[in-house]
Amino acid sequence: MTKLSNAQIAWRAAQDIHDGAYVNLGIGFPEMVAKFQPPGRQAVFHTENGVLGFGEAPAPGEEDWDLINAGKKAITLKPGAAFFHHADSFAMVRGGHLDVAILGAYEVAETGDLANWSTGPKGVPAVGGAMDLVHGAKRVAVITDHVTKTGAPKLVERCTLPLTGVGCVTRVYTSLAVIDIEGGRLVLREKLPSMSFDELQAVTGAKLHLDGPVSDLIVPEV
Amino acid sequence: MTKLSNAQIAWRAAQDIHDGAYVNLGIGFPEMVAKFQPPGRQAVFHTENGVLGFGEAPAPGEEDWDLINAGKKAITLKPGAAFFHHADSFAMVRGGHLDVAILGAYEVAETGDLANWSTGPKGVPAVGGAMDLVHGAKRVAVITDHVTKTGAPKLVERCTLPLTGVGCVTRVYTSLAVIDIEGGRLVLREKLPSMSFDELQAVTGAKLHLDGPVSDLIVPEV
Amino acid sequence: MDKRIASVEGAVADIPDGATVMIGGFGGSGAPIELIHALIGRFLATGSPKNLTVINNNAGNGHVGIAALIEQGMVRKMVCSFPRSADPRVFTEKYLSGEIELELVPQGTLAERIRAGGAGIPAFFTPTSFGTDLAKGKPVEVFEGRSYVMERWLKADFALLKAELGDFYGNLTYRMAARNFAPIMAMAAARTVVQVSRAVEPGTIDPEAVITPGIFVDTIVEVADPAQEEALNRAGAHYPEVTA
Amino acid sequence: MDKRIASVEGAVADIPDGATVMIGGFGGSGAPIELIHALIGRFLATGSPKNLTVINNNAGNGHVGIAALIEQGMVRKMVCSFPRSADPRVFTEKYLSGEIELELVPQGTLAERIRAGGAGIPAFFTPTSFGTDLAKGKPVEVFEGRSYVMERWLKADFALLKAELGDFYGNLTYRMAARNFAPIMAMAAARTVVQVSRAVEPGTIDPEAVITPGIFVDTIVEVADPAQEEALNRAGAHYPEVTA
Repeated sequence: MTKLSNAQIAWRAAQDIHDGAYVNLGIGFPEMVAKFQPPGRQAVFHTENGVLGFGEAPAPGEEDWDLINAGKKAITLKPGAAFFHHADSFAMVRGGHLDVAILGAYEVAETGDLANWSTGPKGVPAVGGAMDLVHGAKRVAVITDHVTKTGAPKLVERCTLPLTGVGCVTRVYTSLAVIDIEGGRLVLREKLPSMSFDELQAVTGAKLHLDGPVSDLIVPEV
Repeated sequence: MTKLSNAQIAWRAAQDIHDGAYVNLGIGFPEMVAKFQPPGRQAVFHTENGVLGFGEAPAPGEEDWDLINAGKKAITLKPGAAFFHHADSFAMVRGGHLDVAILGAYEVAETGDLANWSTGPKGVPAVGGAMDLVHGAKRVAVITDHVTKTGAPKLVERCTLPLTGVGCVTRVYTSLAVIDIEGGRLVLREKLPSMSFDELQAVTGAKLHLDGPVSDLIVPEV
Repeated sequence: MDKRIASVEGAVADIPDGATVMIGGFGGSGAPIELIHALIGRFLATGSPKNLTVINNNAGNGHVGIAALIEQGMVRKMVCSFPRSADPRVFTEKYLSGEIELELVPQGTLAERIRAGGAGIPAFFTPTSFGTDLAKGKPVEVFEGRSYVMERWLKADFALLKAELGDFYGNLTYRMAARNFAPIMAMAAARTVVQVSRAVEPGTIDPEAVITPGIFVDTIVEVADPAQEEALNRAGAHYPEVTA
Repeated sequence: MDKRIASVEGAVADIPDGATVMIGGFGGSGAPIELIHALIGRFLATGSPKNLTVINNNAGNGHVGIAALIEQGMVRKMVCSFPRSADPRVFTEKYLSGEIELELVPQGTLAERIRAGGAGIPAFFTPTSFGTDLAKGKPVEVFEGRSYVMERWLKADFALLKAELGDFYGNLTYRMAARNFAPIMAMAAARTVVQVSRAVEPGTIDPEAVITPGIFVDTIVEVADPAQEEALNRAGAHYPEVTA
């Protein structure tokens, strides 16, 4: 079965970010979204450790390790950047000042619950800023493969893993579809044209609802 | 009966401020304390509206009205000054970072209760930062005439006027004496040598206790 | 991305009747006189906005700025810590006649409530005001043997602020003690409108020196050589001008 | 008034066994390596301090800084949000063997608890962690229909921080994202000790540019050309040095 690559999922998520939006991208895969801003649009990227308005990674050898993002990767500054301390940074997060936060997920429930920080009691637990981000940004979106590596659905009726937040996710961009979460239901907005509704439902762990037309999810090679 | 002038009360209070202390002086009479820092000692003065390390008033005509204190009087800066916003300013106050706050009083009770913001329900109430200061500074001291203009005691068993704070005052510098408040009792530390203990007790509205020697309150003409 | 607007009139055009408006400034330092007067100008021309709730440390001085706003009858309620000033007559008369409501808040609690509103903290505990009339009716809790009062966040529909430099993305610096409430009010309002003495290109302000990051700012309008409220009052100014 | 001390050894000499120590930095940016290593040096020479509770966003990386502190067995408990790093082995092994305790706190809650400690706010409500394992046992309250978790302030006996400029009164500036937790930790510790890359005369730092006012700082020590933890780790450094 054909599906979108991670880069293509990131590309699709980037199309919904408006010019001038304040955006926080989770560590790892979500960071890829920054590369796909549509021409003519410029988002302002926030990193929890206290920078607003940062740009791409510096060239190798040009890193300044006092200038990093939440993933501890070296970054650069764009004109109009600002530094601030951690309490101010999370005031931005918790206070609803970010337009969108994009995170990865282990599981997303039809209730909007998100599990993305812990796979269970084994090992060293680490949460970082995820629990703050899901309750702060005006819009909390998830990008993820539609199913796990073993083929199990990641969109489910109820999360089984430890929760990051309750009722916080409003849109999920997957390798197969774009799905809104509204009123405790998964509402299908876009799906790969090569796939039938029933095929998509079969790999989704909760009922998919329709509310208006479903568009084709068409993403360029990126 | 001889008594200390306001300037002399301020002088006495200033003797207890150590070098390098962070100090907030209430609007009006308490501001006078700044003039009497002993030679060789330099306190750092805080004003609630967001300045640390300010100095004397500028010469008339030299005022910059963006550089004022909590009493809205023009001030100047000393080297090493800093500006900050109101929430940070009251974090300094409430967080226990000031070494001493010196305020005026309508009444001080033997419990340490202070009434200094309202004389009752008439007129327009206004509180400013007094209620924050009395619960923040490491040491909250009052400077005041020993009695009201009509001769009534200002040191009392229980305040009758609306409270500024409960159990907050630890030392009172009056026109007649220096009195500590310890364990719900007024403990006399210094009194004018011209006055007997009984004479002082007669103009004090709560019992004066002794705990160690009472020194002579001797203040130069200032 | 460019948050500039050409005129103070445009900057205040959307404030509706009944809005809650935070206004920067402590006394005259930081008072956004031109924005306030533009709001009064709009009211004189259109009858709106009125029934405003205004949050400021004070309640106006003389007959300019917030005092003029009150004098025009545009303000239903003041939230402040110290509604007194060198010339507080405008507020005093309306307060004593029952035409304006007052919510009196200790200054540090006012600042912290505003910061909480901007930081997504709906309530917090403070020792300030415990045992006083201003704590009446508020929940009290004991932590480590000491009593604290629970206070709620304070938010606004609009903030009207004055800053020194503002870049087109809304990054701000202030001038000396005029900073006071502006950085926290910028956080706590749904829409933050700032008059800046100089609008500059992004990159002009050192990222280390930004006091209010642009994420908290919606609109900037350049007002070069802004009026200083204290100076206006010392010159006996009225807004609108009184003609003899 | 002059808060300078001559050596990092002197700066950390008073930290006792069992102390709670906030250490600035996020990953390697802002990590006060020289202060931490001076503390380890003292422990190696005297056996103290030990049984420390360390508050930092992370739990060390490689074998320098906080990781080295943990490796020496000086730390009883870590309070952090993300005890993972490029090379987290030192913490991981001690955690899994039960030799070190972990209090895991969401990053924004960690920051806000520290700020609350510095600001005299014993408790506050946050939406963060509501309904999750990290909220278990904590009071919950509903405000305007939304549920919030009550969190308590966090204070420390000492803060060890790194800054860029520091004047003799303790006014500080930072370098880029190395600012992170330092300004709030400076507020929340009974004694704040700061290594500065350059100690300057009062008046050198523009009062508008001061990030941490000196009231929050007790001791500064100049460490010119300080080590950067990330650079040390990329070079495979150990503290103390491993001799083959």
